[in-house]
Amino acid sequence: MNEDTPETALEERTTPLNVAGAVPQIVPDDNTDDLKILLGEFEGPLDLLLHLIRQEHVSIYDIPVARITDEYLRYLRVMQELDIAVAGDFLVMAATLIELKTKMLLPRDPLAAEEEEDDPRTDLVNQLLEYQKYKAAAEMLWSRATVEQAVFKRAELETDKNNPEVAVGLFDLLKVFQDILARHKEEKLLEIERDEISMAEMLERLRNMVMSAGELNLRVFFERAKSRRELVLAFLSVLELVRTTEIRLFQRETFGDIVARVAS
Amino acid sequence: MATNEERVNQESVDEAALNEEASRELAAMVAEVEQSSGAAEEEGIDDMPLSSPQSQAERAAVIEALIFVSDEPLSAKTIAEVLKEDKEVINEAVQALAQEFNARNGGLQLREVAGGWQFATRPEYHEHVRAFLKTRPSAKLTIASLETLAVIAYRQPVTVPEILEIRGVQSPSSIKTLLDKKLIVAKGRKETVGRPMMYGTSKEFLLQFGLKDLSELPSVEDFHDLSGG
Amino acid sequence: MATNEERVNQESVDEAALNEEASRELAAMVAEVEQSSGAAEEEGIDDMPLSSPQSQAERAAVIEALIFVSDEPLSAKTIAEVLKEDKEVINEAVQALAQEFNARNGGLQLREVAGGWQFATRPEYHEHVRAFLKTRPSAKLTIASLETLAVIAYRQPVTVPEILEIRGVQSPSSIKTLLDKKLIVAKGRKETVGRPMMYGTSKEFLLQFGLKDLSELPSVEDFHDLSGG
Repeated sequence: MNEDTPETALEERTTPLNVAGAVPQIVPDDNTDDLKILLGEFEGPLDLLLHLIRQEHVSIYDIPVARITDEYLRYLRVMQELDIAVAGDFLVMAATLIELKTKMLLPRDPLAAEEEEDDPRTDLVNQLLEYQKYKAAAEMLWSRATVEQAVFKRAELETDKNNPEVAVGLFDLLKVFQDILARHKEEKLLEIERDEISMAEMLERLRNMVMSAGELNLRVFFERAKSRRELVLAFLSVLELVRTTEIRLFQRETFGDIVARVAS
Repeated sequence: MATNEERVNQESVDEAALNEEASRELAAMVAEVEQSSGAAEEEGIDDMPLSSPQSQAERAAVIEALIFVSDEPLSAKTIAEVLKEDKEVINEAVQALAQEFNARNGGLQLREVAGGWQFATRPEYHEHVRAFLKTRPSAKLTIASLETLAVIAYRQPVTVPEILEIRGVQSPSSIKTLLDKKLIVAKGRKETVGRPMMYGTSKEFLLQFGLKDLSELPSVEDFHDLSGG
Repeated sequence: MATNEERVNQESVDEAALNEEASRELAAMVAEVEQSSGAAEEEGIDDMPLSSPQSQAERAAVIEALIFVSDEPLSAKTIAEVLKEDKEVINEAVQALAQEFNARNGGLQLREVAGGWQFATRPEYHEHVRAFLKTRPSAKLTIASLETLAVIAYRQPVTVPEILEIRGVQSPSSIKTLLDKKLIVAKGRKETVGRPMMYGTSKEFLLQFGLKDLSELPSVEDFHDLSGG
């Protein structure tokens, strides 16, 4: 099933190494500009363990701990040879496995009743079974999203434009408040400085930029500001035109770019 | 939380009077501001008396029009409120309308999603629609984010440490991605050590995954060993 | 696959049967959708070869979908270009589609306006549509109201002049909106010049944002925890 996951669509590097049936990959992280190491196709230590269990054709309910631990450690060693920082969570699991391996080697307590004795692997097995469910659920979600992306809603109607509205969550509230505080600070600064562009001129600039294209990414508009003061004016002029309903704002993601459009 | 309750109740006694006073005061201020600026944030709701639809066909037609103009999925409850009709009557009418509309087998479907009804194109025709709109499918979530989302969807409300326990890896950047995409929302704090924030799925989640409601998710217990084969 | 694994899986087969059926259905839809969008992701949309609709019914369905997603009336000429078909063929197809669609006598019509085709509600139902649109903006807030709410939530109890000081903009109508929506309440007067009214968030605010009490509001630290990872 791993082979069908969307991540394989990423460009593959032909690394000669092949550990535990997986090729380590270096890919750009979606959230930062950093490169991250994709440990084969594995999202974490449980994912890697599940893969090893499948590869070794063993039952998840009766894991040969010594064998699987060796495979697991071999995998981590290769990572280290490649000079790759192995994520902490992988090391924690390595420690757990080694401890488990040791426990399995210990002679059984002759005083304990045979059936009553706890299998030291129970916790790990339960964890793996639990994780497996959510991994499958994630694949189901991926399928649903794929189908849903092929469904389109109607184009915007005149009547959608009644109000520059935003749907609000808790973190939006915090973000908005931080923005206001930042703005407030800027305004205090503003009282000291003078000259440069005026508010009226800034309003005119914004109007022109939105009108000429019908739509304007506000980041582009803000980046034109040459000073912090101009930036504040730019921000205020956006708020002003929203207030007077000359423009409307759109934001596709909570902290994504905001786009201004002419309100007709 | 008895003390909290008490405090809230206590407040509501004086609240009514205070609020009324505040409203009067504000109305005057609003009038003043509007006069000087000439612009208003018009948000008032005028209640206009409206006749209910006469026939069954008319009712279906009105419902169809309302679902179309609504910019998000429209629930039977809202339709019933607007038309001042019984919710059950409307519910049946929408179901019948959807059946009739979808039997046409046209390019559009009337479907139930995120607790409401919505017109949308059928997925079969996405290629042509995409070519016309010149859009690409938006970036998919990473497996890490999808796994995190799956845990949140089935275990909500759930905290970051609880997600870590199930996935076996830290997920902070996944959670931030999901928050940015509005797929999950904060659901208050858990009364435990450190009072961690709890997360749950949002209406946007239902929309983006084409779900009527959370109960439409297949039971997670059915996902035994699917990856085994 | 190994026999012992099969044996272990045997127990869960029955339980998962239903689920598997649903999975297969979903997989088929995914396959259909992926086939084309996968190509689009790699090659870019412009040079992607697009097949013309196969049958008359499919052509009508595609046209219906295109008109629906277009943000302005869509001419037969444009449709013909997108589908790479003869303009006359498309013209006839749209006419036929309009006839079929309008014969339903539903709440929507497919009409020709300004040289193109569009879906619109029938004028007979505009009274209901207007009534609906007026009642609609309930769950949503304008940016001005949202800002005011944020200031009140984090700085309560707070007066109108204090909010003005922080936001830098007059907020009386926003405050009135928030009062009307019962998200905030008056909290008595501040013993200072002019004895201005103080505002705070309401029980309704806690309910709408899923909070038990105000201590559950996310703090700057919560935000940094996520950004840090």
